[in-house]
Amino acid sequence: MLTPLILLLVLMILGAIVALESKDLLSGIISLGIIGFALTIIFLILHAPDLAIVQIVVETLTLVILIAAVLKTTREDTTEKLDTKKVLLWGAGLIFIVVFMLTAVKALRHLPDFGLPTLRMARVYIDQGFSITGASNLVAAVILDFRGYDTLGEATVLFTSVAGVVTVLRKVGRKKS
Amino acid sequence: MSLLPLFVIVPLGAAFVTPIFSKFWKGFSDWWGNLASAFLMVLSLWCLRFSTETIVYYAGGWEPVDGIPVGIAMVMDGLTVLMLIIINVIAFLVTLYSVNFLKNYTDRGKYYTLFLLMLAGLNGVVLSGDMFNLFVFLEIAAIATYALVAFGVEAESLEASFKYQVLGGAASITILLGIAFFYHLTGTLNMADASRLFADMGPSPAVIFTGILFLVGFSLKAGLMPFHAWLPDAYPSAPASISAMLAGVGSKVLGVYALIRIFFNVFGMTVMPSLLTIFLVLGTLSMAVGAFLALGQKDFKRLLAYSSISQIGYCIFAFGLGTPLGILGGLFHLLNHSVFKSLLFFNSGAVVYATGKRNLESMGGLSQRMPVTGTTSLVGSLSVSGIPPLGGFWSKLIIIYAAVESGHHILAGVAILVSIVTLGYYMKVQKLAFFGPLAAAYQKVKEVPAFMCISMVVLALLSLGLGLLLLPQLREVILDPAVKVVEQGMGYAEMVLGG
Amino acid sequence: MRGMTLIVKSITQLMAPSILLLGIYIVMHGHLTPGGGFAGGILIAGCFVLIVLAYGSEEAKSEVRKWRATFSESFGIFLFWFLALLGLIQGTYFFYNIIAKVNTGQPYHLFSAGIIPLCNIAIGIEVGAALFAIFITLVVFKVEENL
Amino acid sequence: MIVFILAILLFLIGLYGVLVKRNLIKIIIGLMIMEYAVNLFFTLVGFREGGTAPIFSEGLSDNVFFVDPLPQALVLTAIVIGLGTTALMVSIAVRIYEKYDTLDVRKIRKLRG
Repeated sequence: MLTPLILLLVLMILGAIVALESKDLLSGIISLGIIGFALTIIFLILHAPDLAIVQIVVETLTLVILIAAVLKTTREDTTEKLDTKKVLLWGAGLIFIVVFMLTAVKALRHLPDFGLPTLRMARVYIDQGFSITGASNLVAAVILDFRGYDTLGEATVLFTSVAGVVTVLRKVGRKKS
Repeated sequence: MSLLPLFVIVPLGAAFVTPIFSKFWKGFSDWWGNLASAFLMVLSLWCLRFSTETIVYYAGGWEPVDGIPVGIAMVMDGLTVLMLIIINVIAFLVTLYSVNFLKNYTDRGKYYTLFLLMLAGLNGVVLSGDMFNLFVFLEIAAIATYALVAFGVEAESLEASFKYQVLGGAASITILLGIAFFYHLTGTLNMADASRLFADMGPSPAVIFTGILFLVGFSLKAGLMPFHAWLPDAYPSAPASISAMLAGVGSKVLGVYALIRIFFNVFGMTVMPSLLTIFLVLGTLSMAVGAFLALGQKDFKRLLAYSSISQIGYCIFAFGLGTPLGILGGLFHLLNHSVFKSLLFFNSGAVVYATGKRNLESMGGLSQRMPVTGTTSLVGSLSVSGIPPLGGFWSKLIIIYAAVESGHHILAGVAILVSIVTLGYYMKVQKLAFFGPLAAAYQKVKEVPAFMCISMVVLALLSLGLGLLLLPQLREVILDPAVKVVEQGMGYAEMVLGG
Repeated sequence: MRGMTLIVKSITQLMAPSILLLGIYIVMHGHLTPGGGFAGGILIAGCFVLIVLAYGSEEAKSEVRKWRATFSESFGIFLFWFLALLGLIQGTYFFYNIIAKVNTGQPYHLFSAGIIPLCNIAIGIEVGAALFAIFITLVVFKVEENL
Repeated sequence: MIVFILAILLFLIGLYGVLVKRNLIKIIIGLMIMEYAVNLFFTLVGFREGGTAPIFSEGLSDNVFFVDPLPQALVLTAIVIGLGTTALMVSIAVRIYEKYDTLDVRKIRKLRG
């Protein structure tokens, strides 16, 4: 159980590095797909089938959108030269990552370990969710009944982003006076 | 109390139908947007009746089970009422201003759709008593703002919008990681419930790490000094009405309000003792550096953007003092800043509308041709620089007095110095743009249309009269309940959950 | 964007209806099995995206199609908003599951769980139309060399 | 513990992409990696050792227990929100390319500072 999880996570990390470092944007995007699909399998391992379904369709659509964008623009990554400023930036970044990691590890030590979460709000959902709402899929019960207000917000986010995309892709925004 | 969800339902519903109707009827979105925001303004003023109470509304009727909240709580207390009034009054004036201002832009329907969504997001954030719900509404407001910043779809507004999105997106994801830690730590998402748990937990490394994630995320949204990179680009590139909304309301609700609510009411001072110092440092830094960067600007709106950083610094600085007087000063300055900064952005929009220019050095003597804009901008400038008896003077006085009282003499000195610098650069604006000889190119410039003038005049009158809020009768209703909410800290849990 | 080869077109003809059907099934059974409005809606959008990709974007350029997507999107989310409002109109709470409180329906059956399946359908319409709208606006958009 | 740390490492790699990369599409990829990492972290938080998927079915034995459904619901929301942000960012990037004819951040600077 833990071993495949770690293997997939390592795959995701490698995929992330390839996605960010490849010179061809298209192969970068394909590597991003690796992360997304690996995430789908992880969701399945973690017993989250709802998430797996959503993740796999969202991932596919995101890839289509990203590829369409790259085909419309350019495939080449911008070239970067190594100079002193860059080395300094790298050094600072490395220090930041180490510090962040150490703080996170220290924080995680004081948190419940993997697989043993504290249930407080969720206790009610698991114990009574089915009998109160009548939905056998508890995730559906949570998103559309207990936390339906959030889901309205979520649908609104999508509506907003469509309105945004349509707005941004108008040919003329400001009339020349 | 079915009043609370109306603040979200009304703008959402109005936004959803706008794209359909504005296709068939060109002028529909104008009056529809104004109608919705006017209704919300009246509703928010009506809520003043309840400002001393704490009203909790559980969406879906999910009352707490065994004292543990299971649904999403909407909470309205004194602080929320104050923020609701700020949001909805400014929003109404912005929609009024937009009626004429949008003449230069295409596609009003989309503008009003996005604006109403942003309004719904901001109201939702303020009313939310649940961490994840706050995040969702924050995202609605943020995404609508990204699109509105790029509304002109010109090269520079697109660039500013992208920059804003990258930093805003990173901030959102950091906040989401913070929520994941928060949930892992407490097992709940309800703020009041979590607050109760944090009180027992004490300052463990896990709590501090969660706090840092929230601090970084919300400071990015507020545009505080080390995290301000997006702000001086986004404000000038947006249409002036949106800059006014963003500077006057957006960054305050998404940044400052969320910071206050989470750190004072949820984490509480006992858990994060060094927090006040962090607030003081961030505040002083933003205050001083923002003002000095503003001094060198030639672009009217860019100058206002840096000035915004500086003024938000004042607010955070005041909260960092931690004394009741400091909190009063901070909240009062928040209110004042919303009014005069929106006014000044409206003025800049009027100048751009009339002349098409933003560069201060190419202007001159505009007061002669645009008396309303000139006079109101003078009022706004004097208020922001803290000249008595305008609103800005009183809030700065309280902040400086509170700093002296709590023994931060050097920082009080810095605040006074920054105030003088502020006066300096606003006088520069007045001199370059509105006084002096009228440039030959502007002989034919006309005063802006009626609706723009009305909203500017209303804001100018407000900034003249805001000092009156310190009168005991008014203070009891508007400012004191809000101060009490911040001051009580973790008493918030009892107020919301009872017992 | 031009259409693809005959092989792709024929396979699309075979696949598209079944994808659409799967999407509708997932939307309808969201409260019983994994899935729901979001997953199903994206699948429905995916079906239309597939058709546009296979047959070329000339088809998608028509204003009517764009308007239809915008309209269904607004309609779907308005429906969801209205379902949320029902409780308030009835005098109870915002987002109150008015049907489930009266009659939960038979567990494990399609008609159960009150307004949850209705919400799923509304979300399905909204999400499907929204993603299709995003896709066609991006596809129709042409980068112009204007420098 | 180790899985949490790996998820946070993934988050940091995404952050590195956002801060260091100079290409608009690469920056978007970086943000998406951060997004994935947080979604993953959240789901890991909700996992319970030995639990099954939170779906009731007829004939479910009594000693079965579920993983936490709440983080799953939240991640579902977060995934959709991420899709919305990505779509908007991509369209702005396409538009910027049209205006500036490049995706290089260093060449896209009409704004000072």
